[in-house]
Amino acid sequence: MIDMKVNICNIEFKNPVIAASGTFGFGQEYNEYFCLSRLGGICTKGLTLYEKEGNKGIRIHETTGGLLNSIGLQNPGIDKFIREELPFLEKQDTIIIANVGGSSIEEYIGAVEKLNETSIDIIELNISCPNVKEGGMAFGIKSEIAYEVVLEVRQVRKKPLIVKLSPNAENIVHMAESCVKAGADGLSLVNTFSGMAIDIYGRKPVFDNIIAGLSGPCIKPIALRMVYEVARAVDVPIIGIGGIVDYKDAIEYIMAGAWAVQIGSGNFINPTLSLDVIQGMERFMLDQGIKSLEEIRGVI
Amino acid sequence: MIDMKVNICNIEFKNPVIAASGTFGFGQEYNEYFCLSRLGGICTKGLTLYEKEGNKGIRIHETTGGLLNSIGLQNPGIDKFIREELPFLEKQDTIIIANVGGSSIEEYIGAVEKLNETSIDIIELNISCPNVKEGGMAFGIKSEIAYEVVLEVRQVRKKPLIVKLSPNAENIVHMAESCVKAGADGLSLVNTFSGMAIDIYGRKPVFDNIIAGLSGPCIKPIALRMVYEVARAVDVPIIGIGGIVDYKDAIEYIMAGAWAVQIGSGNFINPTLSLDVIQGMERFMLDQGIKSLEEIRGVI
Amino acid sequence: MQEGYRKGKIESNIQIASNIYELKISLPYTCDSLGEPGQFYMLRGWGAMDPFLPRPISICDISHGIITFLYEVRGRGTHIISKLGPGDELEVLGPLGKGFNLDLEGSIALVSGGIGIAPMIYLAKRLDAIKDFYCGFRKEAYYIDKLKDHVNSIFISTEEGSIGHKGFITDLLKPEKYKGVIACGPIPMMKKVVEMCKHEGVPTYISMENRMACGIGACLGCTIQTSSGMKRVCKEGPVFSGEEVVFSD
Amino acid sequence: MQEGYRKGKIESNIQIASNIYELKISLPYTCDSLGEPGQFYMLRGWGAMDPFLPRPISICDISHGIITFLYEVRGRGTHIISKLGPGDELEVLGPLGKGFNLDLEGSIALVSGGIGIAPMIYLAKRLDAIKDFYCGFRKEAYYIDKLKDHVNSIFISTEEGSIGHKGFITDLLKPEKYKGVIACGPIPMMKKVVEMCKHEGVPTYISMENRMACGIGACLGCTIQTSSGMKRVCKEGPVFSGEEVVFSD
Ligand SMILES: Cc1cc2nc3c(=O)[nH]c(=O)nc-3n(C[C@H](O)[C@H](O)[C@H](O)COP(=O)(O)OP(=O)(O)OC[C@H]3O[C@@H](n4cnc5c(N)ncnc54)[C@H](O)[C@@H]3O)c2cc1C
Ligand SMILES: Cc1cc2nc3c(=O)[nH]c(=O)nc-3n(C[C@H](O)[C@H](O)[C@H](O)COP(=O)(O)OP(=O)(O)OC[C@H]3O[C@@H](n4cnc5c(N)ncnc54)[C@H](O)[C@@H]3O)c2cc1C
Ligand SMILES: Cc1cc2nc3c(=O)[nH]c(=O)nc-3n(C[C@H](O)[C@H](O)[C@H](O)COP(=O)(O)O)c2cc1C
Ligand SMILES: Cc1cc2nc3c(=O)[nH]c(=O)nc-3n(C[C@H](O)[C@H](O)[C@H](O)COP(=O)(O)O)c2cc1C
Ligand code: FES
Ligand code: FES
Repeated sequence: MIDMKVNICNIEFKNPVIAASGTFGFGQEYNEYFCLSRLGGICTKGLTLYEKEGNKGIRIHETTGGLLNSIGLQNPGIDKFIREELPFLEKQDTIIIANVGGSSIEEYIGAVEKLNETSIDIIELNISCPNVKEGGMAFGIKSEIAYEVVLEVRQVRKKPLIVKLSPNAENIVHMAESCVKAGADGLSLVNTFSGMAIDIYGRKPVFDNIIAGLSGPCIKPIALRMVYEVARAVDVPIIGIGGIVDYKDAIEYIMAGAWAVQIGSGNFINPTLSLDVIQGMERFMLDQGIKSLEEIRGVI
Repeated sequence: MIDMKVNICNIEFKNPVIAASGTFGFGQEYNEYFCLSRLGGICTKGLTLYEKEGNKGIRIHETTGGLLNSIGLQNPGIDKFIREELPFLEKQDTIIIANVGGSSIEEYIGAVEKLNETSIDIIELNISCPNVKEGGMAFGIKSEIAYEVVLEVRQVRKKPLIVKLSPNAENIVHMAESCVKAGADGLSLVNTFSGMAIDIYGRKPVFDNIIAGLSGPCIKPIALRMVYEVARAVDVPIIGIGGIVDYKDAIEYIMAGAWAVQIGSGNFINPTLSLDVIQGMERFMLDQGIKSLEEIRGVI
Repeated sequence: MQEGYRKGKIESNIQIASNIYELKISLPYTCDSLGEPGQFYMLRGWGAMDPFLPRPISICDISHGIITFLYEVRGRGTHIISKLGPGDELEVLGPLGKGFNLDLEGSIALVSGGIGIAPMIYLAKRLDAIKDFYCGFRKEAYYIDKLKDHVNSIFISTEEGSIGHKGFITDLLKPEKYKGVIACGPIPMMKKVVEMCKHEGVPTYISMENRMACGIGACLGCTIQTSSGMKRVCKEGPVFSGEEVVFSD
Repeated sequence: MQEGYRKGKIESNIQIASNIYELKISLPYTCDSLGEPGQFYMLRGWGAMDPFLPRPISICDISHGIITFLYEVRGRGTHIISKLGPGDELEVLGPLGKGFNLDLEGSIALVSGGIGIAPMIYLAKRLDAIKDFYCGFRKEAYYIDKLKDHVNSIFISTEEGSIGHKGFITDLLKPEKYKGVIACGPIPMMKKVVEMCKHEGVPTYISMENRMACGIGACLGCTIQTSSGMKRVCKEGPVFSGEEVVFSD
């Protein structure tokens, strides 16, 4: 009766709850806790063309209502992903989204070309990782640079292309508009906020990189505002991300205009949180007599 | 022995802890709880040239680790402030900073001209209130517009001028640089982040204005990063603001490069929080053998 | 000089109806008054930053240095408080706000809806006038026996008719019988009371609620519209004259 | 399929030394193992979002379906847990990680520093080899009696000399006497143990700590450098071969 389905870029998700990149590995670890096929979709850990060791030093620092992370895109590289992780993901009855990071246009293109030949359903272009020193950051900040990247990737990609926006963008609405103009089929937002913490006894930054990425419920009010603004400005599907820890948060994002949502840090406080969110959304819709997500999408 | 004094724009503060605008009224309410002369300084509630009733509807909404507010600059106007509130403030042995809001350059200038003739020590120009519909917001977002405002205000002001930056600025470092170039004697940051919340049962935004301002410990990692970046870019004194709830937070801001700090939402969870912060900082400096704030300012 | 947050020691915290708890705390001794009828305290039953804000709760009773609160578990804050037990500590700030006018004379009606009964106990004890007590509930009635000795007659209603009149408490109220009416409860109830009384020229005093941050008058977060401008529930209120409050729809 | 967070019922939670608590919990019955020596649980003793992350704590002992944890109050998370009492609930996820190798034979030294004693109890019980136990403390020694029946000899040191050798526990350790050394404690101690043992060609097994978010291997927040690349403390560890860990300075 309740229709939780949502169609994004001609791909049907059985429900709007997706595991966010970098918080869900390649699914294997969570598969020990629940059947992954119950999810709407899974975003892989951020992939780069070549393997990356990630950052040294402290990688996680708790803050009020969230955490700073500085993982630094540690990942096995696209080839190893395709060889070792994708076969497992393919077997799950859920939408697989490959999150692609990079620090140059060539790197993005190289990665996307390899993913073109696989079974993944969607590419999510991460133009915004704050934790990689060599670059990548600027892509997510200046609309003109993002435009260039998306335009070029768009030309080689054979899969639907979702661009993941950074909340550090100078102007999130212009950023969204530029990405759509350059050919993004959808947008997901937000990635982590640039933040920092200081070890006052050591008189030094907690993180070797100084700046790290903030996520969790602490950022929700800002992320929700950005989703609301972007959803009103562009016509492509929007995936809302940021601080979701229960079904009420997810419904807020849908009402702000999101087609689907991603759950990131929430997985850390409860590996089965996504299921609770799916069930909670269903119950809410039932109680409120809402038959499909479309009815409430952007309703405010 | 421990020297907590700090000199900002040739004004000596007995310690670096200042009550943040809008969270401390005009001091009277807190005077029932402690002797205001113990504070480094007090920023008044945001003042506009003419009286303002503020916003209708819900004005406060709790979020994880903070709150959204949409007060809308309710204030008695400059004249009434001078008549009814300033005499009390003058009697306190602490630095008085008049926080000035507005939605046009003329309004700012009118207000500043009136304050010129009073005993207030410093003017803090709020170019960033997100809760006033008619404008004011853009000033805090685009560096070029901020430059204009500061340049004009700077020409009429006879008091030291601190410009209070919005974290919603497109580029916080450019914003800081523009304000300094235009003649700001110091900078304070950050004001509240634009955020929102949705009443999922009512299917409408919680606030009549839709967007409200986020403050509290939830924002600290982002605000701290901004203070750090700005302190490295400009040569004027910086006042750090955002999510301070204990002395450790305050020390982090000093180590990031702030000369002083302001305490906002923290006052709501404990009206004597500022005193705890002052004492805690003193104890920390004693324990760590730090003789003056200068020793640790920007040390990281 | 008032003290800031003080550590209250919980003497008891018991459920007296579904979702309704009675909490008793004692505070370190001071010479200051623990509060007057209609005043409230801000409660923080957690050391952490989530929930962030304290919660306002009215004084239900004060006797022998023990403050009683009566509260309904609505959300996270009250839920956490409901889990505390004897010996646990609770941070409290107060007494705060402007309470009821205790100088009223003649025959007075006290009208409460649901948990609005909370401030009525202490008020009934301290108000010398002749009092009738009207209390409306949704399902269950509670705490009425605490008032028995202090009022003239008691009128009860429940929306489901489980006890007393089936319907609203305003169905029972006859304003013309009184020299003044004091009400605390949901906004629609108080609005109705004020309308009925205005019609009969009877003055009303109502205890308003609003979301609060500071509780001491500094943040302007709790203001309501009145005929003489915005007023702070935590400072000029929570008790207002019914005539001055502008009810929004 | 493993269960996610489960509600553990607190059986007891008592202070056994300054800042050190022993916590016993029972879990709803399942057929799955409650854990092996060296494995850990993630604990969340709060329903709220501050603190945000769960805290990793090693299995100290398991018997008759009751899990014992031994923990030091360091910051906010452990402080909150220390305030819980019998009957309270605690959310736990586990058992997690890869524990100690129980196949070791011959004479084995168990070396702990401070709260690093926690996993040694269950290990001593379950490891069949001949064991000597070396435990270092700063001031107070605690929990040693729990090990008495399960080990051959016990060597104690305190930095202040209040009991046992005055100095570090590594002053007492003679690696050449053993077929293997298992250590848990502060990084400098473990580093020293590994160096001493390398020198004598004795294999070491050490239980590493790191800040954790997910605890299940998904976030890559807890990785440490090893001779064969970054490894996750929560998944490939917490027990590593001492030789493979690259200690940073
Ligand atoms: C002056 C005054 C006296 C009060 N006296 C009593 C009393 O004696 N007994 C009693 O049960 N309740 C009383 N209330 C209402 C009580 O404060 C709220 O029910 C409580 O704050 C809800 O908190 P929560 O965490 O359980 O709910 P949540 O829904 O989690 O609260 C979320 C946020 O909304 C605010 N909020 C939600 N509803 C209200 C409300 N109605 N009033 C104020 N803030 C609200 C909370 O403070 C918090 O910031 C009084 C309110 C005021 C203003
Ligand atoms: C596998 C493993 C097993 C452990 N077993 C035990 C045990 O049996 N007994 C015991 O007392 N302690 C144990 N610890 C250490 C314990 O997890 C930390 O002391 C605890 O997390 C500190 O939390 P806090 O809230 O009290 O401190 P806070 O300082 O408030 O913690 C702040 C943040 O830092 C993290 N953190 C701080 N120190 C550590 C640390 N040393 N290790 C991991 N995270 C840290 C916390 O998780 C939190 O995210 C273990 C750690 C690990 C990784
Ligand atoms: C530990 C960690 C690692 C992350 N790694 C990635 C990544 O590789 N690629 C990416 O696009 N986003 C990454 N993110 C961002 C999340 O996908 C998500 O956008 C962000 O955390 C905000 O959502 P949340 O508040 O629900 O966590 C990471 C987040 C965390 C906490
Ligand atoms: C209720 C409220 C009202 C505020 N009013 C003003 C104001 O009038 N002028 C201003 O410059 N900042 C105002 N602020 C912003 C604070 O001064 C401060 O910059 C912000 O809250 C961040 O600090 P915090 O996290 O310590 O609260 C207000 C903040 C709050 C919470
Ligand atoms: S709650 Fe702050 S003014 Fe009333
Ligand atoms: S804590 Fe997440 S990988 Fe170990």
